Amino acid sequence: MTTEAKIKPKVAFFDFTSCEGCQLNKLNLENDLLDILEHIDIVEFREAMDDKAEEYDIAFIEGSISTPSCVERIHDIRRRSKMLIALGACATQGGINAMKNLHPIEEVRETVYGDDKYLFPTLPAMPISAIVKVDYKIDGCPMSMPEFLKVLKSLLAGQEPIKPDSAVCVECKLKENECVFDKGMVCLGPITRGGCDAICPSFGQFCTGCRGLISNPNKNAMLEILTEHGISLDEAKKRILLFNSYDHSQSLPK
Amino acid sequence: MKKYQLNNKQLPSFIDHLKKQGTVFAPHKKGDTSYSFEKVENPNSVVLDYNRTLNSVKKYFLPPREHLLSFSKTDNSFRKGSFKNEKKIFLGVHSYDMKAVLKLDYNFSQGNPEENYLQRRKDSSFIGVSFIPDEFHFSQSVGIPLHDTEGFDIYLEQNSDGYTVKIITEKGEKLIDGFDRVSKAKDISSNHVQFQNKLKYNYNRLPEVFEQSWNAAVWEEVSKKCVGCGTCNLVCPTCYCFDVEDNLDLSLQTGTRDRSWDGCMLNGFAAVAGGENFRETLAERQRHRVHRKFKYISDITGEPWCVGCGRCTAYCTAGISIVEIVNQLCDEYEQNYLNRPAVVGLNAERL
Amino acid sequence: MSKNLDINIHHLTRVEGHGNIVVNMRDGKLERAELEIVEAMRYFEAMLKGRSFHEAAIITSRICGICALGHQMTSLKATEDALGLEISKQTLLLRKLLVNGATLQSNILHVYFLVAPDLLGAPSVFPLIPTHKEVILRALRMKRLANDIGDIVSGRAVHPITPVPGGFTRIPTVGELTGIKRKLIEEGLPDVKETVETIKSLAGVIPNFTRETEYISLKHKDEYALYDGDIYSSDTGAKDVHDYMEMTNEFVVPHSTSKHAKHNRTSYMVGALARWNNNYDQMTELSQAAAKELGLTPKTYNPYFNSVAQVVECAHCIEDSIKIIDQLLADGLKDEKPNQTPTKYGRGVGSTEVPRGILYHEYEYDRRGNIVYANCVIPTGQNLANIDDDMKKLVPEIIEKPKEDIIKHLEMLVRAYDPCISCSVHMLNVEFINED
Amino acid sequence: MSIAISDVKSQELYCPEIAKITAVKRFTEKEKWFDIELPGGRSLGHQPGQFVQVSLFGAGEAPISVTSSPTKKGSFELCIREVGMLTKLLHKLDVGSTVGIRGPYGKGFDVKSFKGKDILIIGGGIGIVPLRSLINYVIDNRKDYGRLIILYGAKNPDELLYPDDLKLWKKSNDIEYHITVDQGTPEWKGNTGVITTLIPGLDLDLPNTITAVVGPPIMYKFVLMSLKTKRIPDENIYLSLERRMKCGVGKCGHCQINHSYVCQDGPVYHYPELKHLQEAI
Ligand SMILES: Cc1cc2nc3c(=O)[nH]c(=O)nc-3n(C[C@H](O)[C@H](O)[C@H](O)COP(=O)(O)OP(=O)(O)OC[C@H]3O[C@@H](n4cnc5c(N)ncnc54)[C@H](O)[C@@H]3O)c2cc1C
Ligand code: SF4
Ligand code: SF4
Ligand code: SF4
Repeated sequence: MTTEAKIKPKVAFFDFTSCEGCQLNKLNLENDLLDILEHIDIVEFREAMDDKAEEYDIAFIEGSISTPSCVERIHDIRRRSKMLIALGACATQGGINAMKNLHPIEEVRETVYGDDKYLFPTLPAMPISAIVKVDYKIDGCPMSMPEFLKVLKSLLAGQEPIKPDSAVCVECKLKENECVFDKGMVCLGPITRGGCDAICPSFGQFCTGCRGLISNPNKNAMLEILTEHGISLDEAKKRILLFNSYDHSQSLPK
Repeated sequence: MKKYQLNNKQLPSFIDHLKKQGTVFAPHKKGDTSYSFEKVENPNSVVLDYNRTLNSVKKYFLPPREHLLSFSKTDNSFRKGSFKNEKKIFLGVHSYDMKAVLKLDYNFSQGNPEENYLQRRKDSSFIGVSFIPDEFHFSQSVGIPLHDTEGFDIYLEQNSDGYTVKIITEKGEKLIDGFDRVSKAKDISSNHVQFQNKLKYNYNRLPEVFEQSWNAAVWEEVSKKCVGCGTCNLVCPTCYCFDVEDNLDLSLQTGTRDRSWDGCMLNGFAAVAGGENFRETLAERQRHRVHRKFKYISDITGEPWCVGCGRCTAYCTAGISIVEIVNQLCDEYEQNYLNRPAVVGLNAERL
Repeated sequence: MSKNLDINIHHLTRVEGHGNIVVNMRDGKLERAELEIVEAMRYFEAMLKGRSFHEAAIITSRICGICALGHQMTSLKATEDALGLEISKQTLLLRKLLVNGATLQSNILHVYFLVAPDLLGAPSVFPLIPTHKEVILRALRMKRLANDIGDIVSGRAVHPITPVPGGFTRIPTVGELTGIKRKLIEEGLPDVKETVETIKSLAGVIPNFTRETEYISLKHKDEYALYDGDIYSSDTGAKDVHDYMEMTNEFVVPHSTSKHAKHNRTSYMVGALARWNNNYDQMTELSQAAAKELGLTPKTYNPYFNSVAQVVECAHCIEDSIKIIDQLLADGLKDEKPNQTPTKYGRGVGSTEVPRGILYHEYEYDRRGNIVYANCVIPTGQNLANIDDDMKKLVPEIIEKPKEDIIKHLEMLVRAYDPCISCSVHMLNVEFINED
Repeated sequence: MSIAISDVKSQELYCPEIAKITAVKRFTEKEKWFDIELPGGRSLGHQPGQFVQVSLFGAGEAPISVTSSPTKKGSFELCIREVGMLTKLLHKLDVGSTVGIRGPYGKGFDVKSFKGKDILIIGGGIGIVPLRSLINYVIDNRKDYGRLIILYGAKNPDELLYPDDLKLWKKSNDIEYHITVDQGTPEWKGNTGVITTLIPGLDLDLPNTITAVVGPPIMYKFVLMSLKTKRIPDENIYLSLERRMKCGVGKCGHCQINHSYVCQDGPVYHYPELKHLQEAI
């Protein structure tokens, strides 16, 4: 219980293939923004500022890796960062981008660019951890703000944040929501990693699985639940893959 | 026992009468088909004819989330979480939920009696209400008769015009005192609902089944369908396991030590640093959950610790039924240990 | 006068997404003046294929976090058009309220955080915190207010939760709506007046440059068109949204992963300035007064004034939101369920004014309610050709200035359009091969 | 079952006492030793084998065994392995820092009933931490007990804890002390091999020997097998178990092994009791 001397860590934000909603979500912390700036020095944030820096204590990465130049850039950032944190589904698990991996992209590309397709090289969409070491992941699409704040506070206090590994249903029940299955919907909450405070079910909508699945998810049981609630197996698989194509497209039963 | 008649249209004024004496909590509609206990603001939105609430009244004594301490790192000081000192009246509680409160009373007062629970729990009065069992209720099968009034101060038994008000305790007498609109109980016989027994064995025979239940096949079978979401734990009125976590606020100097409901079906529940997880599989976790309801505490107290509310079954998205689990245990027990048909209790015909 | 100039601004800052500005001048002759779009392609239309109508808006919302609500609204409209889903008046009002909130939030973000540093000569908003604390706090307050609308009505401002085909999964409560209304009146109105003052005091720094172009936006007979209307061109007049392809005529250019668009001329402009030029007389009183105050006249051809038009729209959105809430409360809130029973299957088009301009989604559904064809035309994509044309006119006009000034002028020009590059490269017009 | 709530005297269970760190020593890369003083030098009043809940505000709480003997007055000792969030921060603390302490909790070794018996200590890895409390207790009450035999095993010589104590035990002629490492180093002159290799060679007065075993979960299986071969009666065996714990006072449910709460009925268990707990070992 000692107070450490205050040296503000250098923090940078980078974006790769994404909608940049996570960046925006950070700016939506209006009430806390100035307090946060008391503790950190933002040295690079392309969306909001011109400055650039050489080294970072914490680099927050948004977006997926989807081109060869992304690969180069993320290696470079990793080299210059003490701690690298993936922000949001695109960065932590490929997110919605990885849905493109399910389609014959080469052919699609050819239709758009014809013979020039090699001008615009593309790779399958990948999470950051597919290329470099990631020290921590903040899940969600958009990344969950309570989790972002929690992780940031933990890091600033010199701690290692603990990753939640229980389902969205837990937070849903703590809030005493009516289960959306009882409203006639199907929900991925039972196997989706919590930490979002069950925000979608709390607003009457089904969980889309944007935070990735808990460890050891019982996917077969989940598919059974979905199909028993009236959607086809094919639809059920698509639903699970909405945000989880990168991690789980291979492991679902054919 | 004193009895009065309370007609449906007198209910709001009765609730107003209660509100003068304390904070009243009662079931309200929630969402499309559900109910929840809420603080009563408007007596007209209280719903006494309901199947079950999402959470039981447990949430008022063991809140889903609570600050155990608030602390300051700067000077190493802390304060305990505070408990509101208010008189609480719980209106419209079903008998099984009342029983669950009594069971929690035991859990929180034996061993180390816990201030947080007990402080919140004192100054509570309970007004029960009768209910019509649905497909999930099986409280009678675990020894809680439909019109069990233990724990209640007043019990409302529905009849064709409203409710027969039964005054159970002195406290109940005081609660109704001054409400002059009740009339003497009419001689209307209340709706006598037949409770179908759903457990294959009478509850007092379950200990012998659970003696042999450790290696039953049902655990593996159920775990194939279970997704480990923990819903069954969290909605259970007699589950009380919790997690504790420190949360700093943005000053990084002050914060709170918080506890929240936890569940033994969840991944990290029995995991320790270094990677060992003492209940790795969903089968082991199901076994533990059901044993906590029917064996571990029951061996000491002689009562099932499940009150038959049916929540874990009604709210399990995978459709796993605790009644079916127990019945399958009975079957397995019969096959493997008895080799003869079960001696069925008096009114324990199988559903 | 012969002059050589090479400008290559790599990864332009304070815009959404990745773009470079490239200008080459040889012996006084402009060889290139282009905004290169280098953002990676995202293949959204391909990803939509085979997806159920429940998922379309969830997916397209992820085209862009900045315009998430706009994409959602447009997507829902296209789906409802295709499946024949009627929406209620309450749904319509709530959506309009959301669109106001999203426009307000985006305009505030753009004007205060991305443009204001230029006007004040700062590299970002952060150094302004100690020197202009009041202004920053006001900006944050206004953004919070705008996001409150999003949070309460749609669950969250980025990737909204509650709007679904046919309605909402949750209706806000009377208390929540009156709460926002109070804030709109007590904070929003005074703050927007202050904002006008602040921008007015900086207006002298806005470059004086004009180039008349074709302005395209929605137009509605009864109101300042944001949520709905016909397509309207300042050159050629109105058109039904189903004919949007005739307006957008997309073409590929080698320097951009995003396609360009043209209609009557080599390029056209969409966004706040286009809306203002086409529909200024339908704005609320407060906003018309603000426009006067800021020197924004009808038929303004200075693209830098796009940011000024955004400020004026802020006033409109605040005033209009108050009216909408009054209407909702007067009608009485109903706990309606979304209408999700299709009455037909086939093609549908949706079009909405998102902060950066007119947005189109078109889907075709099969009989299972799954998408077989999708096309999205994004405002920033439509503006790209206009930006290039502006640069081509601008560079010779300012060629005598020092290089840093030229760069600053060019950056400010691109920023004025508030380009949303991540959304522009979702990939356009994919014909699906391998249809199953 | 109905309990008169108003008659129950409730306790503040979750309020720590703020205690001061008075000495710190690093044993290994992962383990540090702390000497801790309660306000006013009040004694903790624990039994060997009991634990305390140690906390740092902002980082949480963890159960840690008391490693000093109750015979030591004025302060008590902990030995903490750095494994995660809280323990990492604890390792950063120095003399003069404070920590929160609740406890002592749980059931320790029943030293009274061991009187007059020979004591066989089997400690694996960090398991030696609670055992050292028992060892020092026996040393400080040497005349009350028979032989004191210590078997201590670690993965490698770098992981051995309590260097000063080890020297003392080695020197002392009324302690029979055997040490082994799973993997030796060139400098290592002692035994190599897992701890069970030390058991067969022991010459024991069987009915009169109390065995106290603490180590990682995997060690128990093998040690118990060896003890069985050695014909040590189950009634003479005591084990200490580790489980996840949040409250330490029998409420949070995490430490449950079948019907038993480790924080209440353990961590030290009499082996015959454990045999009824299928989940224990
Ligand atoms: C009776 C008992 C005595 C112990 N004695 C000692 C000792 O003397 N020295 C020592 O170094 N360690 C001891 N431990 C283990 C110690 O409690 C854990 O290593 C510690 O809790 C890890 O905390 P952390 O926050 O650093 O680790 P993290 O990995 O960050 O822990 C993650 C989470 O798991 C929980 N957790 C992890 N492991 C355990 C555990 N074993 N028990 C309870 N909660 C756990 C933590 O509370 C935390 O919330 C003992 C454990 C028990 C049950
Ligand atoms: S709504 Fe979804 S997250 Fe919530 S309890 Fe139901 S299944 Fe779980
Ligand atoms: S609620 Fe059902 S699926 Fe979830 S953990 Fe319990 S039994 Fe398993
Ligand atoms: S175990 Fe299930 S039925 Fe029994 S009390 Fe708990 S929730 Fe109700």
